[in-house]
Amino acid sequence: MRLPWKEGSKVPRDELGVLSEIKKGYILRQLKEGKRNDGRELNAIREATVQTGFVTRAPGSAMVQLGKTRVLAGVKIELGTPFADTPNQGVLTTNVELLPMAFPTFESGPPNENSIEYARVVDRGIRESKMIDLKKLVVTPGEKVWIVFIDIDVLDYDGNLIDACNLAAVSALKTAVIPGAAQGLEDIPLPVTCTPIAVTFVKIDEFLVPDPDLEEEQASDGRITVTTTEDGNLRAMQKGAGGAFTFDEIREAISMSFNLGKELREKYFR
Amino acid sequence: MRLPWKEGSKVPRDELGVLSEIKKGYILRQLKEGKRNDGRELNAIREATVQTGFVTRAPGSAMVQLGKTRVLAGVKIELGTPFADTPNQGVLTTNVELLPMAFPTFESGPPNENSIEYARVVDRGIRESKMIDLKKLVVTPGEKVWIVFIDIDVLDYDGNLIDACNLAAVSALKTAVIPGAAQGLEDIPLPVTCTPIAVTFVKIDEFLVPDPDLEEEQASDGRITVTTTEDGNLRAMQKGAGGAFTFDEIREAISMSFNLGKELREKYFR
Amino acid sequence: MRLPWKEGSKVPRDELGVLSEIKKGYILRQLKEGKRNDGRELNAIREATVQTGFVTRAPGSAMVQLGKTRVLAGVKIELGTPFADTPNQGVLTTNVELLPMAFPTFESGPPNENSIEYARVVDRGIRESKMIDLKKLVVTPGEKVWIVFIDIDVLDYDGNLIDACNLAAVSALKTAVIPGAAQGLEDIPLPVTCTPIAVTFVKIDEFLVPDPDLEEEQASDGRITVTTTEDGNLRAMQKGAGGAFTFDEIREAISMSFNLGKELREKYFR
Amino acid sequence: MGTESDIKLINEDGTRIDGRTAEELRPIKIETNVLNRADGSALIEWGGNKILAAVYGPREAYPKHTQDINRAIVKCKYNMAAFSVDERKRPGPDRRSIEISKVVSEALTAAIMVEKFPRAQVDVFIEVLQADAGTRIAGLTAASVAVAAAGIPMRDFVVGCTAGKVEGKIVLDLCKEEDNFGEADLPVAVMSNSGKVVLMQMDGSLSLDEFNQATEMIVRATKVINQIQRDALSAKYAASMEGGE
Amino acid sequence: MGTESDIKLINEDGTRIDGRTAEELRPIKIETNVLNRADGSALIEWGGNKILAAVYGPREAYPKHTQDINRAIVKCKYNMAAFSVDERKRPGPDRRSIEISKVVSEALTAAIMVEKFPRAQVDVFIEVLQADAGTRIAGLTAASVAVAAAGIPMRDFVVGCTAGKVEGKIVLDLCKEEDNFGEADLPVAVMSNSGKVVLMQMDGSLSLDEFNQATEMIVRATKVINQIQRDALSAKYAASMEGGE
Amino acid sequence: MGTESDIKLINEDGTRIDGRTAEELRPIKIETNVLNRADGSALIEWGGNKILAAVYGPREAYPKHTQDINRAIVKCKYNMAAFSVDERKRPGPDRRSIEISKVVSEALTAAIMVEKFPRAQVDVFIEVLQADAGTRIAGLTAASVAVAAAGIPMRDFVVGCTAGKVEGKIVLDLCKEEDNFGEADLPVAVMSNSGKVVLMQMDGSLSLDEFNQATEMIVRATKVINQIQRDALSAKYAASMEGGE
Repeated sequence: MRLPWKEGSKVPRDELGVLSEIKKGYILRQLKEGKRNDGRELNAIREATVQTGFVTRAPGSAMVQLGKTRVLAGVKIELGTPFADTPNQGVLTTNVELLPMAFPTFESGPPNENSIEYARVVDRGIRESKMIDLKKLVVTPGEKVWIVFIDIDVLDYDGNLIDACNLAAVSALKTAVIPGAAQGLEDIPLPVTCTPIAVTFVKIDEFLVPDPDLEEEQASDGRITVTTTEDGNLRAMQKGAGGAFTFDEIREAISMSFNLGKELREKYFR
Repeated sequence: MRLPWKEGSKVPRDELGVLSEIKKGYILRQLKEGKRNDGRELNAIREATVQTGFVTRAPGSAMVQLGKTRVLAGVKIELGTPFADTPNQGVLTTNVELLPMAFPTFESGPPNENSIEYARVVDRGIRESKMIDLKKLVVTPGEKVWIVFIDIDVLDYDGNLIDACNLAAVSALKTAVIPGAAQGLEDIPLPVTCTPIAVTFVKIDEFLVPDPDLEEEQASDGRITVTTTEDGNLRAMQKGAGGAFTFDEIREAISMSFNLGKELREKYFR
Repeated sequence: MRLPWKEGSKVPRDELGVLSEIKKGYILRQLKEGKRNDGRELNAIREATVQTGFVTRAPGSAMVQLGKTRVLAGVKIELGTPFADTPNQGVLTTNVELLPMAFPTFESGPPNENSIEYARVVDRGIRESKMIDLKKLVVTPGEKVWIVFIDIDVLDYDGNLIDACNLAAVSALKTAVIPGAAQGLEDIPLPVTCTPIAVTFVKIDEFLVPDPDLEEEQASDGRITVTTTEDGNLRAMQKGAGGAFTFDEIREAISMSFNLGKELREKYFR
Repeated sequence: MGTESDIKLINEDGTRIDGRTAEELRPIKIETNVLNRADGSALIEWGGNKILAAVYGPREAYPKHTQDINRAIVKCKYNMAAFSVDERKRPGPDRRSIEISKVVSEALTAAIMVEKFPRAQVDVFIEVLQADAGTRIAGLTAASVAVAAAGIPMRDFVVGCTAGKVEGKIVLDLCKEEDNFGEADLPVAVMSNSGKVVLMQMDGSLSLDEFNQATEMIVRATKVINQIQRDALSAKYAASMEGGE
Repeated sequence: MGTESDIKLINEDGTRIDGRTAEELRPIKIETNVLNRADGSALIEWGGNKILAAVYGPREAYPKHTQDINRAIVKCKYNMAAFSVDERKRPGPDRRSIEISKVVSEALTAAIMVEKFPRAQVDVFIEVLQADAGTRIAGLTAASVAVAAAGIPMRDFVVGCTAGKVEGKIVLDLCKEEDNFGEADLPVAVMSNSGKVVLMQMDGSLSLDEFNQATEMIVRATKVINQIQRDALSAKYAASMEGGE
Repeated sequence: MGTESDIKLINEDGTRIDGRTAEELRPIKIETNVLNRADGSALIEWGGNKILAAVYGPREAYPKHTQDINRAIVKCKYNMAAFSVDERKRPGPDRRSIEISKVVSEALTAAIMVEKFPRAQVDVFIEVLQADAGTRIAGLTAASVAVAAAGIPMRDFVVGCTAGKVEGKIVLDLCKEEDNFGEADLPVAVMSNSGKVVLMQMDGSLSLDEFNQATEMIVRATKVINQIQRDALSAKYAASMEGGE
């Protein structure tokens, strides 16, 4: 039957689509010539823009565009009860929503394994770097602390969500203000100690490249994320998405991650 | 294969079924001759019966039959905590259950968009008319208030659930008693101030008719509900179910709704 | 198309599979010759092993193998709030998880009607026999009581889960210790008063046999479980799984259940 | 079973808390086809219970993978209305409702001639509008009438009753207080002609003698209740539900 | 509607709490195709609201049993970002969002030429990034632009506005305080050419005269807003979203 | 990582809280085919961990739309028994379990010859019966044995170990206290022959030097653990699970 709308456009489930062999071949040939799929240099990351304060009424927010990927992080800071085993610390939670507007096959519904993984990797980078001094978020020990909610809306998907989400979350946190005044306290900046930067690589054939776009993700065999802080320490790592890495490749990724982290910090967090 | 049970009787999902073109034609011809699908006058609503006190052990209840549509509203009144932003008010909640016994394609499960819409329209009529004086439901300000649960079971579906649910809920509330005695207080009637009546219309071709039966709903293009109180005010309105109305049609619906509301109040709430 | 993996091995849903007529005939012929499907005597139950303390760090646990069926019960005992209507009693909950590793068609997910039924039958046997003296689980009346969680993992399924789960739960409870020391109280054995034993029968043609294996369950028409205590009382019964029993058959099951209960108590709970 | 209480459940003259004798049923009334849309329906009032049962089918089983090529499947959903019990019940199935739905489905499967309807399903919905002890048995008893009213061939009526032990005495058809504070509860449903048991659950404490005494009472009671079922079906023009008050 | 408050919403000179006159709209700005992946998209800023609408389709309706052989189905999901409101909103649809998704889907269905796309579906996603009263109308107004930007044929633009009653006075385009403490709220959306109403909800208290007064204001406002929609679409090279600040 | 505590994790003589040296593994024991029904299974005891892994497949992938025409999909479900941890865990997957299931699935996908089984799926179930730090690695190590025991062709064993930083010192195979109060945690799994990394996660704080030191320890440990895997598989008549105590 001839349909007035294009066939093959039906809504698939559970998959991000499959790249044609021709496109895969193109990506690989480009790499062999020292160029990325979109023309940039082998080890370059895409142009990013960071617009903090987009959600003017939230205590902190940042719209990040990384190539054609776009995410919006919003920070809410509310009073609540500490966890029983950490009565002298505030609470931090990170959530990523893969909005269905961001990609044809993203569906509405509760977080799936992808959004949970992305949120947890971003969360670990922020938590393990002790970027937020949770001890300073205590109002009444054991009873009342500030809870920092980081919620990240993925609006447009063209690869490398982890880095985009991390950059947005860190940017939002660095500009966030604890809304104490509404509680008879003072409005004070969220106590931030450092700037964790996540850099994600994929492996395509023998090439290890940072900040993949969607087609590169589809063409790749294995992903690795390395989150570093300016003191020269690794704070979180995550191998994902199938494939296998040699330890040399991992060390190469770590080394590149330190460099790119420095570059990003200088560019966005002066 | 020949099946011993009639084919075409399989359980469809997500739809109320489709009316044949022949039946649609019949309904329209009837309207043009000044008659409704079931023979009544153009602007008449179906015969209704209201039996309050059906659930003898609930603080309030009403079984309503509207044509062949039947619903049962039950009211429970329990002590609980007020909402933080309204410490000096009781709480009101309205829930509609489209029981699978009511129609071949209704399914068990959590409320769907239809039952949620119906419940919210009924709730708004009751809430916005201030039918229940929520301030009189406070036992200890900020701490203990009466919570009024209105639960409506849809038992038999032949069109116009909103009006049937509204009539049942209002009837149940008007006979409800706050069970204070069980708490060492007094049993007192629920403080009721007025009688909001919802009247729903559908548009079939150029005709705007109240209280549609199921076949009329299926033949229609657009639905509008108008809830009024005896003081001559609109309290809730809802356009639903596709289609489009002119403002003249809406004003016609409003005008009829005031009249039919008066008629119903005189008939059932003397 | 020829597939490299065997066809017919696809994952069915919602069913435990269907037994061939040939196998059914075999089982019945065996019964007529006084033998069970696996060769044992008509009224014999399968060999069981009970290994308490398998989960060394839980207050109580027992791994039970009954034929090729295997379940692991773990008991957790935690401080919590009593139910409002039983302020002077501890709390008992029983949960059965049909792990997907136990059978090809078991699925991950929330408890289904089977696991809920099994858990509730086991729970009733334990609860109604007053095996655990819930009144001795009160720390502060109305405020703080011990909550006993019985969780049973079904690891390997070859029929008769109810009896295996009951045996594991009872074994775990009888060795359980209330971890009072961690709360500044004393570690004391869980106060246990008796030993409820569930015995389950299925009806195959005119035969009523205890402890069915999976093929016997599939060949059967009707299941009945009888839980007894050593004082000669019935504590819980459950007819399940279709079919119909005469009262004489039920009395036969009761009588056998008393005998087999005694046998099991002597074997495992000296 | 067995929550302790100071309430005296058996009076000195041997009568029960609601004045009944040990083997006396509460009043029972059944009306058929009280609903328009369902293929068959029945409203049962049994003591303070008010329960609707409605049937759809046989119709093609859906989703397809649930179809049985040899017989119809019977799917019962037992549900309590939010307002049916003292404290408002949150809508949606709880573990108790799921178990009851299962055993009631199994009981009806035994009675319906499911082999006549391969690949089909029969849906039975039981809605407890007001609860007063014994709802599963009352609901099943009504459901059997609704199945018959839908014209679905059955081997036999399914009819049930509960017995129990209260202050050491075996009594028929427990009321709410007896159910809450008694020592044993034994709901049983049988097929009316064969007398075979299609539903039985028990909890509490019963000796074998007590069990026999209880089941004899139940058997006698089911004959009475079955007659009420048959009368309800033969009443040609069933009164409307309001008449059921 | 109608939570009481000590806040004075209408000043002595007749202006409103945010300085507007009774029939004055808040500032509105629409940008199209702000997203790369969606078939069409629009960002609307309306007062303090910031709302994204994105459209995919027409594409084959899925799952198959939802397909309509005569027309496309329009599925709208309205969602509020967790950070869009004062108190963090838990992710996932609540009853309010589900109702709004339904009435917005119905409004767009009336405007889109669904009969041209049998068996297809059009997905419309509305994400409220910052909420400031009137989000359903602002979202629907943006969604209509996004549908047009996706090249999906429409009979008409859908364009809406809210009016309400505040301290006894009918005013246009309620702001947050007016929405919280006012006496009536009337969101309406019409088709831009025919003027027919495709969405209307109302709550609070309005006489028929007040209703007429309110709808006249709304009709005038929709003409202004529709021009903003048209301008947004004709701007060939829409600025990037950052430019939207 | 890094909850502060007064507990001293490294003794003055350099030994750890449980008496081990920095590069000493806890005792590890693996038994294969401990379950009857699964196509392959293994029970691993590693320190205080007791973890079952079971495998079904390859079998036709279901639902059909998940089938990959070029290869089998590997679906792992990692689950903690309610009684496996100090405080009773509510049944059902939490976010941590979902993430672990994902990375373990991906690790096994790299090792299994998935290209031999188009349209199929391999199901791997990991049930933590008793948890004592390092459950994901222990579970994956057992799962690899279970896959082999099921006769599913693999390129290589998958074998893993954890290293971490405790009071400034790099140590192998963290125990529970070290996991709770240490400064870094680095679980790694490799393919036994190629040595390539198929799972790696890290959190806490590590310099590049410390990372190198940790991974060298892990590589050495995986050789030991892989031998235990191989021995478990070659033991023809595995003792029954009770023998595993």
